[in-house]
Amino acid sequence: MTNDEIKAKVLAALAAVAPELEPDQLAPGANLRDELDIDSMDALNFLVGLSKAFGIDVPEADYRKLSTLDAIVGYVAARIGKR
Amino acid sequence: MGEFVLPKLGADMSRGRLVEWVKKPGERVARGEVIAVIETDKANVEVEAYDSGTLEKILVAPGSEWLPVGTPLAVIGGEEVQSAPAPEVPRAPPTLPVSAPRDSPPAPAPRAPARAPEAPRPPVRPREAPRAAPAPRAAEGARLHVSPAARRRAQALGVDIATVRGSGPDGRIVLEDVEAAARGASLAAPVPAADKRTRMREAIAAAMARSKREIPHYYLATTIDLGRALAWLASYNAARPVTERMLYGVLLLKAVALALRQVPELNGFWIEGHAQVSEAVHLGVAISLRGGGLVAPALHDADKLALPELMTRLQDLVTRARASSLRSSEMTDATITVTSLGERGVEAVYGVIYPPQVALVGFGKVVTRPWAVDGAVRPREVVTATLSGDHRASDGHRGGIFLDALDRLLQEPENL
Amino acid sequence: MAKLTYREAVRAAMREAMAADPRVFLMGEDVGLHGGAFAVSMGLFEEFGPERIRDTPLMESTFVGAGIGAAVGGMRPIVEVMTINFSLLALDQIVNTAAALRHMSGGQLSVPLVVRMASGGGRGLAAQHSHSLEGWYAHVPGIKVATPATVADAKGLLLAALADPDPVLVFEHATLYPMEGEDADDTPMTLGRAAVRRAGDDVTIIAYGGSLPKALAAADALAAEEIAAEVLDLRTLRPLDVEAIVASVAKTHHAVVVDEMWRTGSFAGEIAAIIMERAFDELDAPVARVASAEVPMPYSKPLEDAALPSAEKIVAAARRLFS
Amino acid sequence: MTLERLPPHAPAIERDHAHQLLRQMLLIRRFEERTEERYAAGKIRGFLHVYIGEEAIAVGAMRSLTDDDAIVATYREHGHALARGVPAGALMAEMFGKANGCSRGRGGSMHMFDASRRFYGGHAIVAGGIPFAVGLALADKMQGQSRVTACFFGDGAVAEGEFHESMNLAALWKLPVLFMCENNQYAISTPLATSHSEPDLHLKARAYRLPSEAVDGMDVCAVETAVARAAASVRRGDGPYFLEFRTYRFRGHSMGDPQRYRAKEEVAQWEKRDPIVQFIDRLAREGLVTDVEIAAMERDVANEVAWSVEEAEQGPWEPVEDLEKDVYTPTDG
Repeated sequence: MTNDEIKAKVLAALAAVAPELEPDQLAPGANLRDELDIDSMDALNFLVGLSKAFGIDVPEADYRKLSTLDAIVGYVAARIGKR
Repeated sequence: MGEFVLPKLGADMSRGRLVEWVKKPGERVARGEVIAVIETDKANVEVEAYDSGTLEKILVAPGSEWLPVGTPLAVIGGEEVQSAPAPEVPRAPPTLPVSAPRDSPPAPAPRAPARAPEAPRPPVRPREAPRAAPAPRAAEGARLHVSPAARRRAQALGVDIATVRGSGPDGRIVLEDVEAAARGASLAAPVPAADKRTRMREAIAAAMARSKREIPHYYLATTIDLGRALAWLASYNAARPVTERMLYGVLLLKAVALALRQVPELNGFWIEGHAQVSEAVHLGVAISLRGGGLVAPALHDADKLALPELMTRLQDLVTRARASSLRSSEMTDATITVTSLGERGVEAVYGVIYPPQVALVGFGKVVTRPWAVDGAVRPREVVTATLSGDHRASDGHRGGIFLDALDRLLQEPENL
Repeated sequence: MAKLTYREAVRAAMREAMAADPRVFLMGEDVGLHGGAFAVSMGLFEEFGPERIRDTPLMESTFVGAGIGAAVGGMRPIVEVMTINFSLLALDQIVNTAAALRHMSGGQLSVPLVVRMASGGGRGLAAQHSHSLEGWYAHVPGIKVATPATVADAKGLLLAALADPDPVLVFEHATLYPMEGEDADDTPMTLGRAAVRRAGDDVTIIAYGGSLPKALAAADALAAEEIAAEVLDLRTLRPLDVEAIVASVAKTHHAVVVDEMWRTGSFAGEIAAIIMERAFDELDAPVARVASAEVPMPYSKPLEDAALPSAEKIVAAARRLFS
Repeated sequence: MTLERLPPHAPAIERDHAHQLLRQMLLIRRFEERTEERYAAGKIRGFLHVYIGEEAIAVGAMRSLTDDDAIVATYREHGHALARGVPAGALMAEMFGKANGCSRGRGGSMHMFDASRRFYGGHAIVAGGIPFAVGLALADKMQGQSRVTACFFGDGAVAEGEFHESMNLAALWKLPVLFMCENNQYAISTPLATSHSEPDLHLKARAYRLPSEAVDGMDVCAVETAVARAAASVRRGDGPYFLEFRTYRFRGHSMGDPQRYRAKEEVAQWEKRDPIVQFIDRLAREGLVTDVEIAAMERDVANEVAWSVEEAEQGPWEPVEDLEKDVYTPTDG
């Protein structure tokens, strides 16, 4: 899975919790929580989406690593790679 | 034979728009089943049927214009109307004590089972007469002819009397018109279309203005050590996949629900000058909507649900709230509201009570503070819990007992 | 329970009271051998003799006044005034003395007097024998006003009046005298309690005395139109059972007050005001009144019928509340 | 109206008895003079009808009645109440509207009651008390009591229907009533001759077959004797009796009466027959009273009146919460 493919799936999962998301306007390094008004429930739902899309389970300890789109793509890539 | 009318789904709802018919003409409808989706100023709501029978005729097509509360939407007929049992209805317990006065249940109550005792009341007169010849609506600015009983009931139910069409003599709005409007049944002039967000703002404005106008609020705050609760939750979540994890907010909700058992007068309504304590605990969870506004749908029987079940329900509720697909009963029968603004760094919330409820519990952000433990100052994770109470229904002393109970419950998360 | 007429029930109460208490006696015009203008005291003269069944000259003011004096003097007089219109000759004694004596003596004197009189129209007795003025008396603090509408009440309320330490006026609607009904049981009645004669959810018909049968007939007719009328019999106008009125209106949210008094200044107006004061928020429609036409009672039957409340008028008034 | 002399009437009288009559008349006179003064001072409200000039009737009549007899009076009843023995303090307090008044301040000057002394008011509807008295007598007769109900009323009442009805009923039923008409010549401003086709009022009772007499109401001894005779007849069971006392009120009908209806000379002429002055003259003539005794009596009466004013002044007001008390008889439960 390429990073772009990963990014597309991540954006899809994000869009599920933030429907008004316009991917083009989301800066890769922007803090998602602030940018998209994500709260803990959204975050959890997003992680559930990630889990379904990539078959990975994100432990609570890793939540703080997933602050930007870039960080998420990198984290997912690393997790997929590890398998 | 029954009319299915545009129901009143909240104290501040005066109109709605039909989004979708879930049931089709000819289909069986059981009381409590979702029959249609209605757009309100706040959300899209799945509306349940009040009568069992056959959906005989649809009177309003989806996508129609805004309709006043009470507008007939469909005809439900069939031999089993009213006499049919409602085994399909998942939850039977009425929201309010059965002994409540006849005209007690406010808007929050009209969930099918709770309505049952009132349902058999025979019509005072043939329905057709007033319906066939509705009187013209009072001219703009002219005094509405409203019977005193209707006026009082409208106030209790939060029905905007100006949107109710009178069926009484000379077009007077009578009790039945208001009651019909509350569950749905009259006509009114269309309200000019407005931006959805503006409409929601207006709806919130009406409810909150009424609250501040009528409710003598008192405010209490306490700081609760969440250390044990968060540690317990971390170990709980660590052992589970993301789909089974809980948010700490669930602990707060459960603790609130249980604390209410100790101070029941915070859980219920103030109607017509009297407090009505609710036996059931339906937590209205304030959910902010993306792009502004908020709804506070009910988590039914929160005191009786195990934490994982509560989490599932909360997740479902938030998701549906944000997808505008709440059910009518969820919109109307919360017995207290809980709001948390900690996500955005707020330390304490002094909330405005949602009438006719009598209390609101607020939580701020979990922060780490120096805390004296066993004589030594230690950093601890704490949260500020606040209570806004209706001083007509309870006193600060009782509110204090509630917050104290909340604190103690949160010190034993394993027992929640 | 035995059946008897309203007239017999009044007589039975007087007989029972006189047999039980030597202080009780009856006086009035033609109450003796003649047995009373409405034959209510028939037979009592033979039974109790002229000392206790006293024929008086025609002097309403003085024999009512003498009744007051006798009551203060330790007796339990029943004074029969032939008709309500004649009672106006005794209005001075009733209002200025009987009603006032206790208060103006600073509580030293009570007047245990019962004044009975035939009231109401419907019998072709025209403008000086037929009126309904009981509300005038009910206006006056210090006296009590009973308006029995059933056979049982004719007896029970009269006995209650005789047991009362204060002056009680009992208005016997003359059309009720031949009415048959169940005798009262032995439970003592209390003045000031209304009775629901028929239960219903949609409209309260408030009536008393001769209007009760009309109200019940109207309720029957309304039932056919799916209007469930509750019929409240006031039984006494003073003390008035305000709570019963409020409770019924709170249940039905509609009220029709039936009163044979002339509409202007009628007792029905008082009832309507009480409902306004005490149950305004319960109302779903204005209080309706069915009262007598504003005319001295005419003699001709069609005119008298038109002047008086009727079941049809009550039905129409109730119906108007809904349409 | 000219002064009409009735036959002189001077039976022998005991010294103590005479002093008691004199003292009572003086008490009524001084008490009422004080009420006029207190009325002017604004302490007494409403109407105030004084009895000054007519004292001989109440005093003489009460002397011939027993404690067991009943008294029914009119709105001009201060004298009757005092003569009956109602304490002056209770009467003055009643006029002040105080709770220690004989009617707890509910009645005032016109409605004085003392049930313990069988003093039944205080009736201010002219002739309204007469049927009431007939009823009291009826009760006595039916209960086999041999007592008298004495009913006082004025000449004005004789024009009322209730007077005639009551004469008729009392005579018809032979009731033990003693009708006592205090004919003071005026019904407020209307002179007797303008009110009555037959100004000889006692004759009216004859039409109802009542024994009746006219008595000099300015002569306390004449009143006493006549009432004793009449009461004895009534007590015997001979039925009602009618006495007409010819008298005169020296004051207006009530306070503030300009008295345009009568000449000052007429009043002055009657004042020469003041019942107190006349009685003192007679007693002095007969050596039954001395100036010193009269002075002592006056002093004693003045003290009693002063004390009554003190009681009235110091008396409590009925609490307003008790406004609606005593409309109905309290019952248990």
